[in-house]
Amino acid sequence: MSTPAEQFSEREFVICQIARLVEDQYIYWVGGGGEPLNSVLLAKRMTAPNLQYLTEDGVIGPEALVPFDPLMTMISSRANYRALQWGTMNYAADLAHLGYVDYGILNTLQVDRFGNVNSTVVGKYAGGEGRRFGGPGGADSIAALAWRTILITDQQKRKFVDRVDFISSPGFLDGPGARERHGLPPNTGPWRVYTPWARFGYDKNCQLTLEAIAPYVSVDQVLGEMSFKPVLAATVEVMEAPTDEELLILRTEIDVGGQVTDRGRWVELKDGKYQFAQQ
Amino acid sequence: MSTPAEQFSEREFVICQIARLVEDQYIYWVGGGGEPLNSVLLAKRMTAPNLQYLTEDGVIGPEALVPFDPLMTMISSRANYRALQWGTMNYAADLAHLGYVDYGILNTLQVDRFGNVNSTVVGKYAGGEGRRFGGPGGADSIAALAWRTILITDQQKRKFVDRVDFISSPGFLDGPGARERHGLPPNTGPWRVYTPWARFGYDKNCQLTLEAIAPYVSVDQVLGEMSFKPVLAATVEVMEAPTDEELLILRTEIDVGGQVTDRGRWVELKDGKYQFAQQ
Amino acid sequence: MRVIEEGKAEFLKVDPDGYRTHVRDHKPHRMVSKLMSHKDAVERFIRDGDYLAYDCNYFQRGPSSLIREIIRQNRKNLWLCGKFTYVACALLVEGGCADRIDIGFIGFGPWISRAVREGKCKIYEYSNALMTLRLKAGAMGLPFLPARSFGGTDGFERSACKLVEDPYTKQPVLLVPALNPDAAIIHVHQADEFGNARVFGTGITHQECALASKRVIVSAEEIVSTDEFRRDPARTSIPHFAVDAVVHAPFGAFPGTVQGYYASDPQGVVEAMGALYRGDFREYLKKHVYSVASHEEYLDKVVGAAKMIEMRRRETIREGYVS
Amino acid sequence: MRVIEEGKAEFLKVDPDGYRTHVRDHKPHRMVSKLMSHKDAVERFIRDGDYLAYDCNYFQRGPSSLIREIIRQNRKNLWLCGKFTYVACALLVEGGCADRIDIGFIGFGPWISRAVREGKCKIYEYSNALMTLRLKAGAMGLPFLPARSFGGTDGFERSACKLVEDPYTKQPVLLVPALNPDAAIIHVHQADEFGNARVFGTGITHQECALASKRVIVSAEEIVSTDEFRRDPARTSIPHFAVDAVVHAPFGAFPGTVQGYYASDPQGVVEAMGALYRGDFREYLKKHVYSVASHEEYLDKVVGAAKMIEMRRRETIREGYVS
Repeated sequence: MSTPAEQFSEREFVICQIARLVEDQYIYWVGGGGEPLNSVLLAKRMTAPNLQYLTEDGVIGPEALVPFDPLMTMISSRANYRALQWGTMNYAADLAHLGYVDYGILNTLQVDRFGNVNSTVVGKYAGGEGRRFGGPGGADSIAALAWRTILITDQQKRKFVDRVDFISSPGFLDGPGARERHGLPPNTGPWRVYTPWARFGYDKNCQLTLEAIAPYVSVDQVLGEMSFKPVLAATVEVMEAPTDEELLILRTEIDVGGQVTDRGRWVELKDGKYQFAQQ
Repeated sequence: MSTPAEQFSEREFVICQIARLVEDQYIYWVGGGGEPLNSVLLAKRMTAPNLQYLTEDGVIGPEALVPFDPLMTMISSRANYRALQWGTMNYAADLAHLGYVDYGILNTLQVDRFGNVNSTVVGKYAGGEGRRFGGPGGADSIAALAWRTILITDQQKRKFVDRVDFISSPGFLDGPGARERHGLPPNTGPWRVYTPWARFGYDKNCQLTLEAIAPYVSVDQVLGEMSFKPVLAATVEVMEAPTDEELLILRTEIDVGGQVTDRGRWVELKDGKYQFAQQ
Repeated sequence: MRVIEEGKAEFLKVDPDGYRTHVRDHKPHRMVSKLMSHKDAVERFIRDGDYLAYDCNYFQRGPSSLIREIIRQNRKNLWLCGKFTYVACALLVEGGCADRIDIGFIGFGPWISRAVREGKCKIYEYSNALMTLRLKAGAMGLPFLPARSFGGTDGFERSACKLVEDPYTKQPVLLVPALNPDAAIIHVHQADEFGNARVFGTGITHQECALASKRVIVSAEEIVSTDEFRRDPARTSIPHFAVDAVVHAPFGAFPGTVQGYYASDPQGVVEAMGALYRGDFREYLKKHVYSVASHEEYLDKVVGAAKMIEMRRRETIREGYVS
Repeated sequence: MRVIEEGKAEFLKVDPDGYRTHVRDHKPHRMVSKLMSHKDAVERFIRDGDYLAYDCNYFQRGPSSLIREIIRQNRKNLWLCGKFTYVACALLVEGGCADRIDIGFIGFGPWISRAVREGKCKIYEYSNALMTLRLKAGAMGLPFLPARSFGGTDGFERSACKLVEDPYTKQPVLLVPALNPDAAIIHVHQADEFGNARVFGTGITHQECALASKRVIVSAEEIVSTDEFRRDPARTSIPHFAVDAVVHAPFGAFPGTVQGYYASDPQGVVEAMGALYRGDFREYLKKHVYSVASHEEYLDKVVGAAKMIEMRRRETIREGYVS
């Protein structure tokens, strides 16, 4: 069952990578739905049955019944099923202030080298010239208060930029010490950034560092889809493909119907090498 | 039934006086137990069936089952029976901050001309020379946040003083404007002071004013039991004695066993005049 | 306590004393019946220019029927508390009712870029949790609360938050200004005629909204007796004295879900989200707001019995949603 | 934000960052069984010199059995959170365990005047609600909270409160420092082995105490399964990760009441209050603490089955005290 899969989508790849990081002894605050939730749900079924997560509506440690109806990722009976505790948004924020949130997992529209997240406006803010988005939502609290934040974005120049057009949720802001100067708790911040092609971390100077790539791309391909050059780790690893078991559970128990994963390009194993499938 | 009673205690007199002030459309925060609670319970049975009160433990609008076991005036099933809502102490304080508490009713150990209340130390604070008492408890919140505070004390020189030895809960502090200067909400403060012998109010200069006396004492007797001279109202009224009906309910339904009222001197009607009974 | 840095945005005046006075003079401390129709509640308690907070949203136990009634009555110049919301802000702005939003998160699309560009709508920047914290400050009768997020963001200067030096730790800490909306609309599972209300399951800020807002309309799936509340006082989410109007609104959250009572109507959700993404609400508003005179007519003519039955059938989980 | 005036009292250091680090490194985020005896719980989690908070009090759903165990184990130099309490502070001071009290309200009598005069006990002045607000600040991970009481009192200068100029209204407003006790003991109706806990009825600060304190011992009348909590998550008062030890303590509040479970023992209450008024706890401590080695032995030898049955019989009200 745990043999490497022969076919999977880029999204499935990311979810499986993150799920492999998730552990029983930590508490996660996940953005409702999408890759963040699917990652912890996959881990809960694979390796971390007692894993606890919370969402913005103050649900603590639910045993969610997936799939959900469209958008029903919070304040719904299936998402909040058999929780340990039901609270409210301020309660979730209290727990994050207190340091109970070990990891936050966030999907991002635009992210920069310091892990600053933009979900407000792409382009110029003033005069409404730019394209307006939804705002930080719960991401600001997660990015500010979780001990470690895992960010997810697409491997695209316009989404992975040197400086976001607008800091909606804080990464390292403009570098070491900046978070503390602005009242955010110390020793917090972005920890990993995942794209369908690569995994990044941060060095002690808060510089984005390419740590690993997907088996179906090269380092140059990754750098080609960034609008700045990250630090390169001494050795850039190659991440392992999803296993059949991971994909089976993901497809049959979690993302049934492919609401989350049925996007992005498909990858297939051909002549012993992973490559993008021809559409 | 509502004929004036021929015999009652000083405590019963005070409870009946305050009960007559209590109205359906107001919300009361009462110190747990004693005269404050008995006053609202009597009013609830006499004239204000829908009256709502709260106590420090965040109980809202209970239908208390009296009598209580000794000290069981809060966090007990009989005191909190059939409430509209159960909360906690911080919730009670929130409601008081918000201005929902129209009246607070407090028993006091020592009170002064500005309605400042001492429940901390009688005598000198420093070095523990004075006699130490329990502290403000919930009285500080009531005295600071209720719109109007009704104080109850004994008619004794040492309890009714010019300046309390220690301000545990704020009256008008040192006069007009002082509460606001110290961060307390405007237009709040002591409203009436009741003793077994008299009712006091405040003039616009926050000066204690003798408004009415009990039918069994004279103005001079009252002044004789104060360590300062209050302002005298243009006409000092004589308060009406408790009625048989009030006393029947008080004695049979509320203070059964006389835990609260079986103290103080007894008053009887003799030759058409109320006077202290000979013990 | 030094102010290090402060946001420059316009914000609803912080006035805890004024709110206290309102509570004393205008909140119904006495238990009086407040049952009334959607129409009467909105006519009496929602006014042009109000700062309006709605709890949850159009899809999740939100006061959707009251939002439709507000648009139907053509309120103007509302200032919205735009937290944790998908289409409600869009409906109110596109419906011509609102021109300012404090944003935590809103469902975006062409409508909002257009509204901002054309100056039809002013935006002030916060986060979901900061907006709920502002309401909590308002619900505690306090002028502000501290928080440890949002500092250093580009939203900060477009908010009314302040970064101050904490007099205890000497470290920088954020302050958010209390929010006491002029009006709030809240949808609940159960209420009595006096306004005592119960929400089952998780929530966003129903209790804070009710305690922080000057005028409060509660819409309820079920009207129950006060004895129900007295039987289980721990379940009371909102006390009657915070509430000005009680509206019986079965399926009031349509097309959304009321957890434990009925599931959402996916088709209805997709229809609203479609309008959001297209940036054209004319058809949606025509069909779901203007084509009917009342929520009752809406359920009868637009929603229909079959859909209501189906939504109830699809909500199979009851655990935790009863007293 | 100008500091107008500040209290001069010693206070437990305000350190939200330190508390966060403690939560990360020492609070059991994973669900692990924490069931243990009174003896083990106090040995492991209550230390000499701790700042100790106990919720409610010796007579009302308080952790009376844990208080007796702390005295039995002869802890020293505790700093007590003395809010809404009658005899617990007296027992701990007279038992030689505590020498500092932050006072909201304590049962007074000769003991406290003597303790202060002899320098056996230092006192700092607050009110009940200010102490619960300090715990709330600690439970929100914040350094302080504003309040609108206590200013102008003589307690103010003997507290660690500050009067500051509110940067929003420019009016004076009080700040209370957050309180994060080293240890808290809380008695509840039900808990599971992991520390998820339920309190029925009203309370003082059980949730705040649990979330604000570094080491938390929960004693419970009943140990129930985690499924019980998952069946009705709205009833969970305290989440497991805030709790370090779970002690099964039937009649743990004796001689006090646990609302809905058993009434108080008036004779036991009067016995303790008598010691308080006389100012002599030697007999009381001998009989109720030192004469036995454990709570189980206490129930068996000192309380006795007949009294336990009588206390249950006298508690006739069940409404609202079940899930």
